[in-house]
Amino acid sequence: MSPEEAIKNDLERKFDFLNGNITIKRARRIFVDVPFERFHDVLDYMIKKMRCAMLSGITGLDEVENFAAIYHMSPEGKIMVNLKVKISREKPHIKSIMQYFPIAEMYERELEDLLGIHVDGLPEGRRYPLPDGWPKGEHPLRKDWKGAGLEMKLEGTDA
Amino acid sequence: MHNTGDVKVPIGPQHPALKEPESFLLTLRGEKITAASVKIGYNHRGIEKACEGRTYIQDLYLIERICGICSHSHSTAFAQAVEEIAGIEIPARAKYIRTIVAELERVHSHLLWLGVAGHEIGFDTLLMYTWRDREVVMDILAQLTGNRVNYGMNTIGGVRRDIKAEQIPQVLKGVDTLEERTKYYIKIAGEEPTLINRLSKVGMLSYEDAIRMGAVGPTARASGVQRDVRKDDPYAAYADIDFKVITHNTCDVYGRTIVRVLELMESFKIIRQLLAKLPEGSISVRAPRKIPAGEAVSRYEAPRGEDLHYVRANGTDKPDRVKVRAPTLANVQAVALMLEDRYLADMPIVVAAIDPCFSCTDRLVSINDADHNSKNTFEWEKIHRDSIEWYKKRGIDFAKLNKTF
Amino acid sequence: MLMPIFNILIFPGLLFLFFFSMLAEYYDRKLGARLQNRVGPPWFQPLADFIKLLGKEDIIPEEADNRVFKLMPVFALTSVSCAFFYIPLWGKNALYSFNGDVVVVLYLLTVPILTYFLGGWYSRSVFSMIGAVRSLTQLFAYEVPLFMTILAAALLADTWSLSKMAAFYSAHPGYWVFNILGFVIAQITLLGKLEKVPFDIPEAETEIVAGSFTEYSGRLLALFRLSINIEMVVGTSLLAAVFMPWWLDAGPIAGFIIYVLKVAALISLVSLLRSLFARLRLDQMINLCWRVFAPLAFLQVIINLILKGALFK
Amino acid sequence: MIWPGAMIRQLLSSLTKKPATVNYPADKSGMPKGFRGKLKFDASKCIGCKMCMKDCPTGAIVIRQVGEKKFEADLDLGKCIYCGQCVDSCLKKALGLTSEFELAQLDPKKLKITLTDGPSIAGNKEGSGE
Repeated sequence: MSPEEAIKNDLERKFDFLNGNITIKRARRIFVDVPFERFHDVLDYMIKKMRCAMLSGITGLDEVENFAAIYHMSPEGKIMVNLKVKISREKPHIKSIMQYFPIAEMYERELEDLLGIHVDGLPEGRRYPLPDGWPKGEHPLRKDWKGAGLEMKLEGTDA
Repeated sequence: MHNTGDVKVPIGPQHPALKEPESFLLTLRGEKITAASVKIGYNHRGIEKACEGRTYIQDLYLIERICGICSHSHSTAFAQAVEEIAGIEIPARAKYIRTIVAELERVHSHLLWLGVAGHEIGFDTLLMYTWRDREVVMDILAQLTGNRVNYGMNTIGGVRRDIKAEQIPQVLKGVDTLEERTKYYIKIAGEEPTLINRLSKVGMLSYEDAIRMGAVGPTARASGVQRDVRKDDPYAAYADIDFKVITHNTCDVYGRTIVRVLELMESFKIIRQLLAKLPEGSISVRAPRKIPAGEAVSRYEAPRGEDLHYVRANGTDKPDRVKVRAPTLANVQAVALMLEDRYLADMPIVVAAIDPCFSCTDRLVSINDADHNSKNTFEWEKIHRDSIEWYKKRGIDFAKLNKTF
Repeated sequence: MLMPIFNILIFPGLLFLFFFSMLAEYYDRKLGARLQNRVGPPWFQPLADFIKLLGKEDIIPEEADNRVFKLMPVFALTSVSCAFFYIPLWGKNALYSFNGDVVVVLYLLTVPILTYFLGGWYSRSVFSMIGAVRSLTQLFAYEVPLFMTILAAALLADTWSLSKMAAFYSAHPGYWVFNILGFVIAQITLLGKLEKVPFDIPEAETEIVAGSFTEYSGRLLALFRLSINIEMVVGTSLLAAVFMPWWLDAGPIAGFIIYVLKVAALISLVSLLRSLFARLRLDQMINLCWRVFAPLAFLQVIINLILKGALFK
Repeated sequence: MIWPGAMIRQLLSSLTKKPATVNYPADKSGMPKGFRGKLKFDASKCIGCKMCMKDCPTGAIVIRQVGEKKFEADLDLGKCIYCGQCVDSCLKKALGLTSEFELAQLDPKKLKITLTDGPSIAGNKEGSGE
């Protein structure tokens, strides 16, 4: 059994709702669809039991009917496990994972800024990566964002 | 403001120590830094959003321009992701050529870093010599790819230029010269006490912190973390090549210097092996313009560390989402940690030691291309005219001056 | 009556000093460039820089103390130029001399550093103030060994006048050998006075932009830069007078050439040393000066005291 | 004990060597063969398929029909990033690369050029110093 399959079986045994939601796309690439409610349970298990000590990034997605976030994580740097969580479009929010990975701060700020997904538990701080004077409610990576009227809103700010 | 009290020193967005805009706010007590905070995001150019509106071919060149120094890294990572989605297996020769350019790029990047590090600690002589020697690898790259930066070597499905048989001896000759010079710099790094004193025990990042803060590349490897995508997740031709992952256990800036110079030696070894084994065959396969729906994560060991690209295709000729996580974003958060309780004088070299590339890091959104000719933009001609007028009022007439030359 | 005015204003006074210091800067920069395998600036570059700065606008920060800010460059320039008149250049006699002029020259060479401090401090910008404090901190470190080495040479000659020292050392050829240790220390600590690598901590570009001079521009900066150049000439002339008392009887023209050669040799050493090292950190610099150079300079003093006892019973 | 000044021999030997600096613009021997410089256009080969326009990352090139099977290419040198993708995309090899690289202009209007058959008509020969 390859190490990828071992990870898959391990996750499926522990969380039965993951059955059929784990795909091994190729060697060293595992994609996992995690339900929003159980995301932190899976994450917790992966970090504590599977020693996923490395977070390579968080990708925010706009899938039109909903948002999604993909957490690119890796045990010992070799196999990359991509945890995908769907986030509702009505009230987009997700819990911060900063208690596990301090490095997630910047990635989560990107989620907030570019897609407008509110990250619960993210400490107060400077925004990233948009400029300070960027108007509220403008989230460039949303598919329906066209930047209309942005110039008017930017006037008088230092952005 | 008294010398005994706390002084807040803004380093950046514009500061001689910084080659790109970023901002550090340091709280000083005397010469000691008691607190440091980092602000980045000044180089946000909207590349991720822009990628969604362009075809894969166009994106390749846009992605290449995320960074001037690790341009090949980004374009290779992107091309790999797209090829994976489309299910294209690129020819072996193309893989080798990609790897050769990648390693040459690492050589040029590390030599550039060594010079910058010298400059940051006031050792301009080192800067001048390393950058002089860096010209050798720049010339090789220009010869192989047709440009000194932004090589434009990759295309979806392979590479765009072949390495001709008559070019190989020239490359090998350049590599020999560079190897000899690198050996000299390794010797200097071990012998020059002013250099060693400025670098060792500076910017400490322990093994545990390196793991916890998610450091990548030479920054992590200098803290003893065995992490190198080339070995962990081999791409291109790295699986066929014999090389070592260089680590060091001093956890300081000196360690990062040693890791980089020793990695140069590994790179020379890799280039020689690749050129010796270069397989025959075509250099690219035809790639469809429309990429079938799917997603892929591509990892690449850029000179600065792990570069992560996520590409999602939706069946059209334009990607649905492109996400780039440049290595500096992973490392920059450790900088504040490294700076605390150090001297102000260590700030430039500590920041430089992660080899930051903030253009890579920030990318993204600006105002759409359609708004390009807005009234707020300064017309170049107007600025030019204004400046001439300004000088004329003060009795200097450029029109007359030019005639005398 | 006319002769002293000519001496002060034209030769070997201000005008000569102006051009000579420009030449010195050119030589330093050119040699530095050649050591780094570069081409370096053309001969008129320092002069062109000076004229360019004169043509630029003087910007004085709103918060700065206007009067101090404007006065300090003038003070710096006057004090270094004054010091020049007390140093024997060619021949055994300086333009002016009296018993105790060693102390005056050393004092006059310290004044510019104080002006950097005051100018920087009253600029009221963070970088200037850090640079100012660094200037002063560093001053206390290198000044002691530098003073001790020169005073050691004076002790052996048993005089406090530079001109009489020159006379003594030419009367006793070969005695300069005793001062070699002092010369080495003086040459290195002179780099601190000139704020050059490895002791350019007060104006470390990558850390604090330009230190004390961050807020200076235009004419005021031109004056500061001129006084730094003149300080280089005066400092090397002082070292040449104290530690290289050779061929002082050569006559005016040959003497002048010998003087220029001596200064050129010393500036070459400055260029070489500043290309060889990385910049030290302030704490390392202070440690080096107090733990290494000060004891060695003290050793020189003791050696000269013993010699004096042994040779002139 | 290690002595400071490890690079001294290298430095002193540089004094006798020629400086590494290239005396540009007097010495222009820099560009290798295959350098990606300004585009050249062979109008007789162009069939007006506009693949180059489609693939150009910056929209720098525009192909115009000027007559029966005759085409001209408008090139904006300010937009062109010299990637050479249009040359790869061109089915009939009507586009090519030259090693011309001194294309800066004081007047941005001069950056917009038209490529027709025959010698290049770049504005960089005249009026580079306004």
